[in-house]
This record gives sequence, C-alpha cells and structure tokens, in this order.
Amino acid sequence: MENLIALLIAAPLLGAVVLLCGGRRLDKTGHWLGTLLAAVSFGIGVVLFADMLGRGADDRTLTQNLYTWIPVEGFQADMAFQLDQLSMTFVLLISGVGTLIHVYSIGYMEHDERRRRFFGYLNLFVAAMLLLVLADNYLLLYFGWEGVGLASYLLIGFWQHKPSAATAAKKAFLVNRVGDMGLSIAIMLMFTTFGTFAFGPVFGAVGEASEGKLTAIGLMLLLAACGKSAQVPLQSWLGDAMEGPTPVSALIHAATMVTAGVYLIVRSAAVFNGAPDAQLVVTVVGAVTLLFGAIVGCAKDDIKKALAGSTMSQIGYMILAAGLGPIGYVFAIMHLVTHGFFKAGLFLGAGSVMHGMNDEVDMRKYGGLRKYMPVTFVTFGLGYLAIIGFPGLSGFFSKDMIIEAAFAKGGTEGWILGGVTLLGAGITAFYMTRVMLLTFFGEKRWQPTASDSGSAAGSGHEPHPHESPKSMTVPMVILAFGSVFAGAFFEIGERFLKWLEPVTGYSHGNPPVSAMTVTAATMVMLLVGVGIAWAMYGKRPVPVVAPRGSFLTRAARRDLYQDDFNHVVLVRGGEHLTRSLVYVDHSLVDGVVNGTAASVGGLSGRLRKLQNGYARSYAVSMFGGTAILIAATLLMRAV
Amino acid sequence: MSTLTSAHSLWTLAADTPADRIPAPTIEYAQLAPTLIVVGAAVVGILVEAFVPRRSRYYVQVFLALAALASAFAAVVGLAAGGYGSSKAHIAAMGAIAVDGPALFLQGTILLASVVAVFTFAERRLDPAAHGNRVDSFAAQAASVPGSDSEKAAVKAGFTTTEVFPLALFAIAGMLIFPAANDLLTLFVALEVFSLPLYLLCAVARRQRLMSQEAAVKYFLLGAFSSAFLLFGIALLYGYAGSVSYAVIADVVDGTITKIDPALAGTMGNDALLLMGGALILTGLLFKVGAVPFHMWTPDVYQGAPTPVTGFMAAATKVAAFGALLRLLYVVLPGLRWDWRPVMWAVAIVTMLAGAVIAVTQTDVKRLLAYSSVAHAGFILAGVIATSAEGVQSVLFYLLAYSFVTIGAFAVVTLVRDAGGEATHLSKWAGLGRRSPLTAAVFAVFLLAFAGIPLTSGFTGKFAVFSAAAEGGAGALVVIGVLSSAIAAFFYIRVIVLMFFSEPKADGPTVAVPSPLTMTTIAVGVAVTLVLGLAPQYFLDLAGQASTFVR
Amino acid sequence: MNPVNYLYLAALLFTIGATGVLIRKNAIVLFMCVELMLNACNLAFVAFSRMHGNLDGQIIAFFTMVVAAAEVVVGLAIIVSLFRTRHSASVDDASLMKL
Amino acid sequence: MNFPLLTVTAAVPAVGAILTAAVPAARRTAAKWLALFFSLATLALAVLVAVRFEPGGDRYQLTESRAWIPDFGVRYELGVDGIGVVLIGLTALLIPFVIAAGWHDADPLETSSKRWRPTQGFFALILMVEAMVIISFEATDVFLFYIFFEAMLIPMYFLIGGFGDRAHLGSDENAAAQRSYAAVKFLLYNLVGGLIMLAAVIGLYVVAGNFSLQEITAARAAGTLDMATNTERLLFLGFFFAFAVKAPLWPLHTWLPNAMGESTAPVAVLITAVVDKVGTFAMLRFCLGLFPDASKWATPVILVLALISIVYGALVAVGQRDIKRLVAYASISHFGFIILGIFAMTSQGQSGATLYMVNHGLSTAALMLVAGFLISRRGSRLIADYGGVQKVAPVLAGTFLIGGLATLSLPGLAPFVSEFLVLVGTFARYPVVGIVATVGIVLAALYTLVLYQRTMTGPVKEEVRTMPDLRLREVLVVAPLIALLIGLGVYPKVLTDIVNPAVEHTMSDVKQTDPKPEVAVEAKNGEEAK
Repeated sequence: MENLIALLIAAPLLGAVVLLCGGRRLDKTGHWLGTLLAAVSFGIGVVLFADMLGRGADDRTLTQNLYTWIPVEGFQADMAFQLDQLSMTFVLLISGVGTLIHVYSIGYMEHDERRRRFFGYLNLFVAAMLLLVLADNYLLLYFGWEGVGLASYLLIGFWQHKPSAATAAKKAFLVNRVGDMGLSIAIMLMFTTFGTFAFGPVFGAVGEASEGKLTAIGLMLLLAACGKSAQVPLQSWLGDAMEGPTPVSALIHAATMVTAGVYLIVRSAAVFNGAPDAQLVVTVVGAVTLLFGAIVGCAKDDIKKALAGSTMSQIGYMILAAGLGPIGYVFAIMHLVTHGFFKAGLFLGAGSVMHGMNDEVDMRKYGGLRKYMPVTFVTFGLGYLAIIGFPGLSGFFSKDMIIEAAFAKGGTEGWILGGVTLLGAGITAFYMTRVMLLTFFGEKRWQPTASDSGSAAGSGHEPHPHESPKSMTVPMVILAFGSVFAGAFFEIGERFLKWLEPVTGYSHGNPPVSAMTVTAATMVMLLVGVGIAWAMYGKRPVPVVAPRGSFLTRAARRDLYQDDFNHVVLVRGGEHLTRSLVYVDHSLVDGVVNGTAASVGGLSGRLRKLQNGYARSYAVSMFGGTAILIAATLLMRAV
Repeated sequence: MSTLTSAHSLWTLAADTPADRIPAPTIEYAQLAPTLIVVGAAVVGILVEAFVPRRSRYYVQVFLALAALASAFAAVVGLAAGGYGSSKAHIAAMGAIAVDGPALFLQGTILLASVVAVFTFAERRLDPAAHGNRVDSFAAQAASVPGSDSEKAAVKAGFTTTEVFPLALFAIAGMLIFPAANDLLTLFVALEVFSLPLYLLCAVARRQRLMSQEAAVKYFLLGAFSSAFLLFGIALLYGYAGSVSYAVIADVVDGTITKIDPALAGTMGNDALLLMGGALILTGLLFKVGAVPFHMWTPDVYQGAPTPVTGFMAAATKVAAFGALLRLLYVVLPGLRWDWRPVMWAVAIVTMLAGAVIAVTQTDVKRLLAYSSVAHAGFILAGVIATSAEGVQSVLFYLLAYSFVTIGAFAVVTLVRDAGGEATHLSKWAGLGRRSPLTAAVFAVFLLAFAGIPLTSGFTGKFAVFSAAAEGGAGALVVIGVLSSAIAAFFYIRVIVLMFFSEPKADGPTVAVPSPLTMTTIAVGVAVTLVLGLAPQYFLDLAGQASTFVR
Repeated sequence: MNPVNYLYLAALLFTIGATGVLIRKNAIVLFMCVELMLNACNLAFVAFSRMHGNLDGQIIAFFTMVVAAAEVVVGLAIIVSLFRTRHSASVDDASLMKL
Repeated sequence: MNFPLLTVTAAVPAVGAILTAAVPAARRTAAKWLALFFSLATLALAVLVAVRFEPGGDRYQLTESRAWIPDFGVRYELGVDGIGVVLIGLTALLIPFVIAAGWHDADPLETSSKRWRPTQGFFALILMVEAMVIISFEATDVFLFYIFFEAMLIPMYFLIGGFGDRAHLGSDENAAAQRSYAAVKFLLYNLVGGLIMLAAVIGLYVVAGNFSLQEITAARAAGTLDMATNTERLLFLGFFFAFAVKAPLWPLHTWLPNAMGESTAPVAVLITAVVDKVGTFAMLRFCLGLFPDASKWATPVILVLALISIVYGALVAVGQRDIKRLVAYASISHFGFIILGIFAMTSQGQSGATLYMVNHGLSTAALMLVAGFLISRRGSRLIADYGGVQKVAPVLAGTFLIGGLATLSLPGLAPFVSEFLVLVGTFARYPVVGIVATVGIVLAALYTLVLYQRTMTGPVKEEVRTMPDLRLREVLVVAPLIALLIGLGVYPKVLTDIVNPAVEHTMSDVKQTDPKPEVAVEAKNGEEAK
C-alpha cells in the first residue's frame, strides 16, 4: 500500500514533464492529459484514504523510503514519504480541489494559445504541493515548499507579456524567498541541535532540547509560514498575485499553497508545544493579519483583490488557531479545509463573472449580475454564506470553533484573541456582503468601454454578461456543495477532531464563556457587519467611480501603506545600495589596481628621462655609482 | 707569481748572471686549446682579409669561423670529458688561467652562443640585393662616410665588411679567457681583448649608420672609462696584496698567507686599499653585465649596433662577465663576503626594479630587450649573492638559458623589416600575429621565456636562481625579484598583445624569409628554450658538476 | 722619497682624468682623459711594485701601455669616422638615441 | 607501474590540440570535428578514471611517479582522490559542450588574411587548456601543479584576447581595446598571484626540501617536519593569494567580469566553470593539506572575505547592465560560497564545497551558453536591448529560466544540494556566518529573476520580434546540461559517494572533527512523537 504514495506525486509530475517538454503537438490534447493525471492522483488518494480508514487510529501512518537523497558524513536526508491523517487531509484537498480546478480551467483558458503550458504548470504545482505535505523530513518539505513557490511564480506570471504580471510573479517569489530563509535556518538549527531534521527523530528529541533553541526554531518556522501564507509582515505579495489567471488564484492563492504555512506549524506541533513564546508570536501574527486582511478586503474594488484580502484574513484565523497549541491545531486544519472549499468556490465564481464581463475586475462596474449568470450567483452566494459563517454552513462551524478556542486560551490573551476573532467575523461579514451586493445586486453599472485591466482578451466593446460553460460551472457547483456541507459533516460526532487528534493532539482548554455565548456573539457581529454593508451598498446606488473615502479607506486601498513602505525602504534603498556598490567596484576596488599600474607607468616615464642620450651623463651616473659603491663598502666595514 | 719573485731576486742581485737562468714558463697548450684555436683562427682571418680575393672572402671567413668555433667547442667537451672540469681541475699557464668546471661550462656556453650568433652574422638574404650582390647587415665599407660617393661606390662594387668574422673571433677569444682568468692582469687584458672588437662591431651597421657609429662611440668611451676604473682597482688590490694572482690575494684577504714580508705586512693592514680596490673592480665587471647604475650604455648600444652584433653581445658578453664576477667573488673575495654581500644586495634589487620599471614605457623592440637584459642581470645577481654551490650552479644554468633566448629573440628582430631596414619601433609590430603567425608565435615563445612562464627555460632558470638565493637566506631579495618579474611580465605581454590582438597596419612591415642560417639560429633558440623548460635535469647536473672553482 | 706620495699623485691624476671625462665635450679630449686615468693606474702600479719590491707592477704597467695603445687605435678609428660623418667631435652631438 | 591512465587522460587533449592546430586553413570544419572528437575521447577516459577509482580505497589512486628534476626535488607525481576525480569529470564533461557551443564563434572574418587560422587556434587552445587543467587536478607534486597552474594562463589569455565576443559594444577598435584590456587584466592578476605563489613555493622547497604532497603531508602529520609558525603562515598566504585570485575572492575579483564580459560565451564558461575551479580545488588540497595550522589561523578573515564575496557579488550583479557581467558577478558570489564551505572545515561544508564546484560548473555553463545563444541572435549584451523574448523563443526562454533557477539553487536542481550543505556545514561551526550567508539565497533570486524578467518577459521588443528559437545544435548543447542539473539535484549520491572519503582525509589533515549536536538522537524513523 505505501508504495502508492510515490505515485500520488509521480502522476502529476509526469503530466508536468510531458506537457512542458511535449511541444506543440500536445496543444490539442494537453489539457485533458493534465486533468486526467490530476484525477488519477486524487483517485490514488481516495484509495489510500479508504485503506487508512480501514486501520486503527494509532497505526494509520504509512511511510515509504525511496532512497537516500543527500548522504554526507553526519548529514542524512532521505527521499522518504510519510502519510498520516494530517497529510491525508491535505492530499485529498489538494488533489480533489486541484482536479476540479483543472476541469474549470479547460473552459476558462480555452482561448489562450498557451493552455498546454498552463496545465503543465498546474500539474507541476499539484506534484510539488503533494511532495510538501508528504515529505517525512524538513529538507524534503523544503523541496516541495520551493517547488510550489516556483509553480506559483510561473502561474502568477503566466501572462508574461503583461509587465504587471511579471513583476507580481517576481515579487511573490522574492518575498517567499525571505520566508524560505527562515525555513532553511530552522533546518540548520535542527541539524545542529538534534543532528537530524527528519520529523520522527526531531519530535522525539524535542524534550531534551533547550527551550531557547526550540523558540528559535519555532520563530524561524513562523517566518517561513508568514512568507508562504502571506501573513504580516510578508503578506504584500498576495494582492499582486491576483495578476495570475483566476483558477490559479483559486487553487494556489486561496485553497492550497497559501495554507502551507498552517500545515508547517501544525506539523511542527511538537516543537511549538515546547516553545510557548514562539506560540504567542504565532497567535499575534495571526491576529494582526486577520484584521489587516479583513480591513484591506473592505476597501478593494477589484473583486479578486477583495477576495485576496479575505483569504489573508481567513488564514490569519488558521495561524492564530495553530498558535493556540493543542487547543487549536485541529480547528486550524478544519477551517483550512472548509475555507479550501468556499474560497475556491468564491474565486471560481469571480472568475466566471470576469469571464462573462471581458475580464473586468472592478466591482463598481458590475451590478445586478444575478439575472445574467444564475448558476454563478447561486454558487457564489452559497460560498458567501459559508464564509461569513451563516449558521449551518461549513464556515459557521470551523470559524466558531476557532473563536471558542481563542477564548479557551484563557487569561487576558484569551480575551484579546477572542475579541479579535469576533471582530474579524464581523468585518468578514461586512466586506463579503459588500462584494455580494456590488456584484450581483443593484442595477447594471458596466460601460461599453471595458477597461484594459484584464488580459489581452479585454477588448473595447460593450460587455454582454453570460453564464459560463459547463466545464466551469460544474466545479463551482461541486465546491458549493462542499462549502455548504463540509462543516456540518466534520462537526457531527466530532469526526474531524477524532480523525486528526492522534496526529496533532488535542486539549479542550478552559473556555471562560460557554460555547453558546460565543456563537451568539458571533451571530451578533455577523448581523452588524451585514447590516452596515447593506446600509452602505444595498440601499443607495453605488458610484461607478470610487469616492475618495475616509482616511482608513484610502489606507486600506493602498494595503495600509505597507507596500509603499516596502517600496521606499527596500526597493529604493536596494537600488541605491547596488548602484553605489557598482560604483565602488569600478572606481575603488578596480581603481586601486589600475592606479598601481598607472603609477608604475608614470615612474617608468620619469626614470626614462634619465636616459638623455648624452654619453657624459652616463659617465656621471657610473662615476656616482662607483662612489656610492666604494662608500657603501667602507661603510659596511665601519658599522 | 713564483717566476716573477725569482726574477725579482735575480734582478736585485748582480747583473752577471746568464739570462738562461730564467726558466721558460710552462704552458699547458692542450688545456688552453679552446682559446688558442679561436685566437689562431682570428689571426688567420686577418690574413684571409689580406690575401684571399674579395669574392670568396665571405665564404672562407664564415667557414673558418664556424670550423674554429666548432673545434674549440669540441676541445672544451674533450677537456670536460677528461675530468678537467672536476677532478683534474687546476691552474694552467703559470697561474694565469684556471681550467675548472665553471670556466669550461661558460666557455662551452660562449662557444655555442657564438656559433648561432655567427650564423646571424652570415645571413645575406634579409636585405634586398644591392646591384645584384647579396648583402648582410654590415656596412659595405665602414670607413666611408654614410651617404658619400665612396660608400655608393663600395656598395656598387659589392664590398662587404668580412672583417666582422675575425673581429668576432677575437672578441670570443677574449670572452673565453675572461671567466677563466686567474690573475687580475689576465682579467684586464681579456676584458680589453673582447671589448675592443665589440666597439668596432657596433660601428659597422649597414642601415642607420649614424646610430651605429654613435653607439660605438658611447660604448667605447664608457667602456674605456669603466676599464680605467677596473685597472685602478687592480692597482689598489695589487698594492694591498703585493700580487695580482687570485690565490695569493685570497690568502692575504683571509690572512692565511704563509710568508709575510714587511711591505706586505704594511699594506695588509690597510683595508681601505682592499675595499676600494674590490669596489672598483666590481664597478668594471658590473659595467659589463649592465647592472644599475652602470647600465646606461646598454639601451643605446643595443639599439644602435647591428642587430646580429647586439644579440651576440647581449648573450656572450653577459656570460663572460658574470663568469669573471663569480670567480672574483667566490675565489678572490670570499673573505670579504660580509662586506660585499649587502652592497651586491642593493645593486641586485635596484637593477631588477629599475630594469623592469623603465622597460614598461619603451617603444623600440631593441631598447625593450636591452632593459629586459638589465632586469635579468638583476635576477642573475640574486643567484650570485647566494655564495653557495647552488648559487654557482643556478647562475651557470641561467646564463645558458638566457643566452640562447636572447640570440633567438634578436634573430627574430632581424626578420621584421620595412623600407628603412629593420622595423624596430613597436608600433610597427602591431598585428604581426595576423600577418605571419609563425614568426609572431616564435617571438612570443621567447618573450614568455624572458617573462619566466613555466615550461620555458626562463622559468627553470628563475626558479633555480631564486631558490638558491632563498637558501642563501635572501628571502626578501626573492620577494622583490618576484615582484619585479611581475612588472617585467607586463611589458613582455604588451608586445604579445600588440602582435596578436591589435589589427595589422596597412603600411606595416613585412617578414623577410631568411636563409637556413638564421632559421637554424631561431630553431636552436626555440629548441633550447623548450628543452631547458621541460627536461632541464641533464643541464642542471652539468652545471652542478661544474659549480666548484679551482683555487 | 716615500713611494706613498706617488700613490697620492696617482690618485690625483686619476681623479683629474675622471673629472675631465665628465666635463669635457670633445671626444678626443675625453679619450685623452681616459688615457690619463690609465697612466695614473700605471703610476700606482709602479709605486706599489716599488713598495712590495717585486716586479709584477712594472710588468703590468707595460701590459697596460700595450692595451692602451690598442685602445687608441680602435678609439681613434671610431671617433674619426664619427667626425667625418658629423663634422664634429662633440660627444653631446651624438645623442640620437635616448629615452 | 601499470597503464599510466592519468597521464594519458591529460595527454589526449594535448595531442588533440597539436593536431587541431596543424589542420590547414581551408579545412576549418575538419578542425572542429577533430577537436570535438578529442574532447569526447577525453571524456571517455575521464569516465574510465572514475570507474577505476574505488571510493573506499587509498587516498590517492592511479598514482604515477617518475623522476623529473631531482635537483629541485621535483617528481612527476600524479594521483587522484575523490575530489580530483569529480573535477576531472566535470572538466572533461564540459569541454565538448564548450566546443559545440563555440562551433561558429571563431570562423574567420572575410577581411582577415589567408594565413590567419583563428578557428584551428581557437579549438586547439581550448583543448590545451583542458589538458593543463586536468593535469593540475592530477598533480600531487606541488611544483608540477604550479607549472601547469601558471602555464594554463597563456592559452586562456589568447582565448580571451584573441576571440572576443562578436556582439560587442561600440566600434571594432573600441571592442579590440576592451578585449585586450580584459585579457591583459586576466593575465596580470593571475600572473602576480602566481609569482607570489612562486615565492611561497620556493620557500616551501627551502623548508621541506621536496615537493611531494604526500611526503610533506605525512611528515607534517608525523611531526617530523615542523615549520616555524610565521614561516607556515607566510607560505600559506603565498599559496592562498594565488588561489584567491584564481577563485576569485573579493577584493581580487575584478578581472573576472571583464574577462567573462569580453570573451565569447563558451570561453566565459571555460573560465568560470573550469579554470577557476583549479583555484578552489587547490585551496582544498594544498592550503589545507600543507598548512593546516595556518589555515585555521587564517579562517576568520577568509570567512569574512567569503561572506563579502557572497553578498557583494550578488548585489553588484543586480546592478549590472550587461548580461555576461551579471553572470560573472553571480559567479563571484558563488565562489564565495565554495570558499566558505572549504574553510568552515566541517565535512558537510567541504563535501558541499566540492559538489558546489561541480554544480556551479554545470549551472553556469547552462545559463551562460544560453545567454550566449541569445546574445549571438540579437548582437547585444545589454539587458535593456531585450524584452519579451519568451514570446518569440519559448524554448530559449525556458532553458534560460532553468539555468537561472539553477543559479539561484532551487531545490530539485543540483546547486541546491551543494549550497545547502555549505550553509549547514558553515552554520554548524559558525552560526552567525551561516545566517548571513543565507541572505545570499534571497539576493540570488533577486538578480536571476530581475535578469529573466527584463530579458524574457514583458512586451516583445521590435528587435527581437524575428528572433529564431534554439536550433538543434544548441538544444543538443543545453539539454544534457539541464538533464544533469536535475539528475544530480535529486540523486547527488553518485557524487557524494566518491567525494566523502576524500573529505574525511582533508578533515584529518586539518585535525578537525564536526561539532556534535546538542541532543543525540537515536534514529527512529517514521512514527511521530506525541
């Protein structure tokens, strides 16, 4: 059975290789092949899942050791996989949602002449992501970690002819690299501390390590997580990443890749349990991002950017939960899964909308679309209800659990975190309602001249919204189902908790307030959020040109100036630094050498003058030389 | 010496003694054969000038010279094989001449170098034929004023200065004696014997005769000046030791002399005599090796003299002069080591640096090579200073390597010509590698050898000299030597850049196709350069066995 | 008379000769100065020979004269040819080659 | 003595060089094929060497020893350890690609004269360099090594100065001037380094009396040959200086950008991927082997210089306008990593450094050769002259990207393994240094991606609109390199197995052991800790 694990990765990898090296002759069939192989991977995942369910809770871990990857004295990295419940969850999510989005892309990318390569990249991503979650040691995880980074780079910049896309891709990769620095340093720390970085041995030895070391490792892992999961302070790339095709945003920048940070932290539970300070920082980062994303989401008029903000915020929830320790791990993952469903659904919905609107992304130019694209409206609506936590839908359960857990942390921290999560829930309700209203309600606001913010397809004539083809709507429907029922399914009989508990551990904590009150509070926040949104965008007509808005709005539109800060400090500063260094290299380092050469030349030129052609002056030099010679010899004797 | 004192005792006694009491000096003709053969050939050469019809003189002279040199070299080899270089080494000709390892090795080197040099002397294909007569690089009639009718007539008549061959032979003879001289008088005579012909040879260039004559004058005046210093030094040393024999002086210096008469006792105490005398003699020798600050004649003379002569001079003179210097410092003045070593240190350092630095901005190939020869003199001095068997060995080896590279290089210079004769200005050498790759490649090999790049004789020699110096405790000298060879490398490389990397000029010079004579010279030069670079062991052994002086 | 005085004289003559070489222009005069130096050497030789009471010095003196004679031959030949070419015997005029 | 395999391996390209040079002017193509044939033959021999070499066996194998210059205590001694084998393999592997990539780089211009045979010269010189590099990897006699270490400058010098990049900036004369400046700079830098090393070599001779690496190392280990501390340090510095120039280490690096910028892409590859490796190799073998104590004494300074190289090189690379100069500065940064790994003196660091030499060779070759193809199409080295190439020449862009990703050491490609090993090895002994060095991986991403973005993406520039994609010959050159990069990235075992024993020997030379981890872990694979 465990020999199947490698196949999980091999199938999409094969797809990537074939599609990318295959050349034009695959243009016709490539997308089918890609989708098929993703589906194959999902199929294998299901088989393994069934097998896993068949076994007892404690021997559900499968391992497969292919070969020793890097054998160096004292440094062993194996090409080995480990499939436990946690990995299983991700495998199903990745390959499942992945497959759906492959299907969706068939329709979405129909008119792109580079569709084959797009599917190649998608397969590459799936393979890398699976490697990430299946690795049994941190170095291999790092392999997958950078692999998904590469895929994300390629897909964000898929429309490379758009400078904005290329820049966004580069930005995403660089910011992630900063996170990767954290990961590699963490691995080095583990190596020096434990002499290994394989999950099992490390977690087994955590007890003996000093808390300082563990905290350091934890913080470095957190840095990595921040990079990949777009958490403050490394969140800036996610917004720009929306330059990529929408399926990419759905799969990579909503459902799967961005949640890798959460996986990393939950996976490293043992380390974090030993480092409470690190955990505290994690929760803080989570809380900050939660609000940050939410606020940004409120102000964006670009539908994808708004959703991106929301993604940031939702992942903030998960990170926060993961930071809570055993109380929260399970719920972090649970929210991750449900979020995978509804956020992917929302993005696909957004994609479908743009598809119908000549790739227009400005929500202020939408309006009243529910009549034109009913399926999109319904699926998007369900996703919307799910995310704001409408009772009974999946978001409701998972988010509620996290809020409870936050309170359960206890002490003032508990109150603060709980408060933040509640507030977040309110803001989520607000901005999602805003998106909903701006897009599907009110009267049509689109003009004949569509802006060119879309891809090359963005042409100037009057957009006539229409429903998307089956290949796009079907996945949306399926995801909508997921977003409706997943939560309940997990929650009934605490299935999910029992499922993951052996891996992540669980402790109930001590909630200062009862679950009922928390739920009630959440509902209140929810209604408030929706209410305000309705008041602002539902009742009165929405201006097509965004009003100047309050200071906070403007700040939020500019991502709270965080990007500007980066630009001024890092980009500009960096440019100056490199320029000055180039100058130094040319004039100082090189100048010294050339200077020496020049001075030798000058000296030579001067000495040359002595050779003035007059025999008598030569005689003089000889005479003087002799005199000196004699004097010197006598002097030698004297001293 | 013994004869002289005995003669002196006679002289102070009554005059009635019959003259036949003076014992005839015993001369070991066999062991002096190399020198005697060359001198004899030179004399015969003069007679040839007198009696052989002009048409055939050239051939006779060339044959005579080559035969003499060859047989002289054979004699040297025979002596060396006979063990005179090592076991049977001794002092011949009543203490005037030493027959020992260094002497034989250097004489062999000089003779070989002279053979290839004579080839270039005899080259007659480079200059365009004048009035149907093939001409070499020497004036038709040195006596006639440049541009005058008499010169034109001489050219028309197809005269050639075949006297250069006997002159060269005389010079060679002097050079053979110079490193072997075992008393100061012989040293002085030998010096003059090889200097005077060289002065004349400098003056007989066919092209650019003004420069040639100027070179001769400068060389002559400065040479005479320096030899006057040398002579005065000899006088002072004689005054100090009461003899000019190396052995005696050495004994006196060491204080190991047995019989001390009162006069000697008086002068022995006076170190000023010794030191000044030594210094003055050193001046004379350093002038010949072209060490700073006695080097200033080299660039002018090297440039003005006919190129074959320059090559001959640059190679053979250095060998002979360094031989004499070695013998003087190792046989006569070892007792003074602590006095002259620091001074020679200074001289070596200044020579290496000045030679390398000034060469950087030279624009004429021959002057460039002149300054490079100055720098090399500095390197060789580093070996001289080692005062050890390794030192001698390294110097002998270096001289062997250096002389062939030099002659080869100057032979190449004779090939690159334009309307005005040899095109020695560097700017004319631009793009030579494009026009005639082979010539340029050969010259590049020589330049690399000068620069001491591995796999050439230059590197082996440099390594030998520097390692000897380092073992002699002159580490700092090695470092400075290394630095100056870095500077030197710069200008050798400049020439290579010029030849290969810059576009050829439209009015650039042509490369004359030489006769087998010059070709042999160049080929031998290249061969020796590479052999000494790749498999130097045999010659190192030779030099090693030859590295002990007889005293 | 103390032979040392002859040495002083010799040294003086040598210095005069050397100075002459340095300050005079005319090649012939220069050459004469060199000869003067050589003669100074001869004087020194003879004086030392007297001091040491052996013949070497005097014999060397003869050698020196011969050599000097030979030198004259060569030297005059060169100088004369130079003079005939340039119509001047000044060594400073002969400075084509420099630097 | 059995069959002298090592001598033959070095001799074959030398013979090839002579034969190639002898090909008459008209038969240019014949010369090319001849050269290619000989380079492939050398590759075969190198493979044979690797096969004959037993990783578990003696330190130096396939040894040969003949008397050469007894007077200097010099012997013709050859022998390879794992590091040597790997690097010989790299050299022999890259040369065919260099030749194939430079197939048309040395075709004579119509203007040049009949006697001038640049093509023959070009390929002959390349083979000559190969021969000299190989023998300097084999030499176990310091003098022998020095000879070829110096001698290889000459053919390199002619390759740089004689066969410039046709796609030069400005006029022909200007380009010629730039080129000879670069060549002279290259030669003088390395010559000065070499001469200073010569002084040290002489010093070593005075101290030790012979040049046999094994004898001296053994004597040092046994304590029979003890140098005064200062002597050892001076000698070490003399050696290290030469190698640091060759490597090149900041601040002795400025010759590399000129040399790589002005020469043709294949020659640039030859410089940075092959010849410069001799420097780092020699640090590992000679500096550490002969002067262990001095090496340890100098480590702090060297580490700092290496760090500067890494960061400085990367930052300056970001600021370059010229593609090839950018790659050159990137290489400087990478050499910083190699030197870091060597002097961290941990087995991870040194294995990493050795792998790094190979991987950097491959990655730079891939990137530089593709860059060369790109430049030859557009006739310009300026980044600003490109844009949107990916649209018109996707294969070229793809290979270029892979080369770039290798340069920024993406996991899955070979350089990652070595870079991470170097980092871990350094971190284990000097945590701060290790952390600073990791900044390098961010900067590497920066300059690579900036280069890719500016040249390949964005709207298609008018001049590149008609640019053809890679031709078959070019694909054949690049594809194997990429395959190797991936192969060694996921299965580096083939190399590590050969390298590790050699590294252990080096570690014992310097009497260093790896720092032990705080917590000893008994390996229990798989099951999680609760």
